[in-house]
Amino acid sequence: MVKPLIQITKFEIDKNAALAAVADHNAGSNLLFLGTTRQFTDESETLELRYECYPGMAEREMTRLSSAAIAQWNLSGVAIIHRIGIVPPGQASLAVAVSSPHRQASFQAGSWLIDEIKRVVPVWKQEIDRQGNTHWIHPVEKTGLS
Amino acid sequence: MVKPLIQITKFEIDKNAALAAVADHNAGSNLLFLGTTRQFTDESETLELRYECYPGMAEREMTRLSSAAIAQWNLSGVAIIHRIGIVPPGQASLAVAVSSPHRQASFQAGSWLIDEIKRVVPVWKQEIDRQGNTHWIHPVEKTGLS
Amino acid sequence: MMVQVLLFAQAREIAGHPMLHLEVRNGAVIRDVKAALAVTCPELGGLLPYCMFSIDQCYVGDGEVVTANSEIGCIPPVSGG
Amino acid sequence: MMVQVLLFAQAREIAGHPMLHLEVRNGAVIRDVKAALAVTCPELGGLLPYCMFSIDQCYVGDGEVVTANSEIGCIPPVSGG
Repeated sequence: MVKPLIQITKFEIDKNAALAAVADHNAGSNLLFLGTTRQFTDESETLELRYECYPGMAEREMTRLSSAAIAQWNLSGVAIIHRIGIVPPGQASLAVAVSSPHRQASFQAGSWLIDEIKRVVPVWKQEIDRQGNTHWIHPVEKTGLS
Repeated sequence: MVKPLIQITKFEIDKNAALAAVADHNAGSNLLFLGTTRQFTDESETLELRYECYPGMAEREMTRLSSAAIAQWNLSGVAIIHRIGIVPPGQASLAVAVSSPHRQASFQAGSWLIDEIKRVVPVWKQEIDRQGNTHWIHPVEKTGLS
Repeated sequence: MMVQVLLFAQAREIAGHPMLHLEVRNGAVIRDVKAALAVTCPELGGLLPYCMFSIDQCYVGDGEVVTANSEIGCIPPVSGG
Repeated sequence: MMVQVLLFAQAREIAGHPMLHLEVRNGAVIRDVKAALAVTCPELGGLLPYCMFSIDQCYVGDGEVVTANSEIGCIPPVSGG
């Protein structure tokens, strides 16, 4: 039974804790993804991002995704940590770590987990730009709004 | 100009140095792969792996692969660290870190780099098994020998 | 019966409240809750078609039955990661 | 002319030396070096078809010309990572 590490935190993400949580003597492959706030997206400058979540449900969805990934790719370990609150440029808002005997499973599972986290986990971000303007980030394809 | 971190080391791999080397304010995606010694591969137990390299050429090949990946995926950073000497179970023999504005490039580049490192970088490993037997690991498809 | 709907992110900002109390018929389903939300808070009308809904912290479809004890969530398009 | 060939991993173990000196004709290419290796050290015969070769730390094909100053590497199938 692989028990995933699932965490929502207001503080800086401890990436070594994520890697340590998936370490396993039978896993030859350990993969850590860190999603960090970009200072520039094309020409536009981000001062900071502000994240919020649906407490409880966010963890439940992350746990559900972890269980699905463990079953599908026979993972040795999974860790998902999402930071909420203010995340300045260069700092991580999301850490996803997975381990498996061979690397193909880690890459497939890691990529799938990130896609699914972005698709279903109830977390939202606002961008504060250089001019101090605040606006919600929502994937255009989901709202049709720009 | 992205300058990759390329290193052959006899000591434990500093994974935080690999991540720090690829950190970039315009990279939203940071991916770290750690290849670790498996204690068990199916039924067979590994006591330790012993790595050696062609000094100089190993670094050259890793540098060449990094440059190719930076050009192809427009990466923000690359770090490749290979440990040589004895690597016990659970410890890392290879760290590959990449960063890019978006995650797809990181996953594709990371996966490609690992494949190519295993294919061309002049590094060899011997396995010492539980009975104290030593044998060179060589992919069967490359030698036809078992 | 009265139900409570939790609002998040843009939905909360538009409504001006993190939670709304709504009157719906006994045996109401999520579709009825959405209709009641749009009546109580017309400003949400533009966003609602893009929202997902949850009951007791699990995503549900429009036909799911709610009760007075349900924890109903109105979940605008997510943007975590 | 004399050339030097660096041997690694299994090749070094089989030959019992990390480097071999070989006599080859002037203008020799890697193919000639391999032939000379097989003569000097017949035990390498089984492994050589699976080895890659390098000159001055770059992989080269069988037709590449070597000189007395070339750093020639005999590279058995690699297994890094």
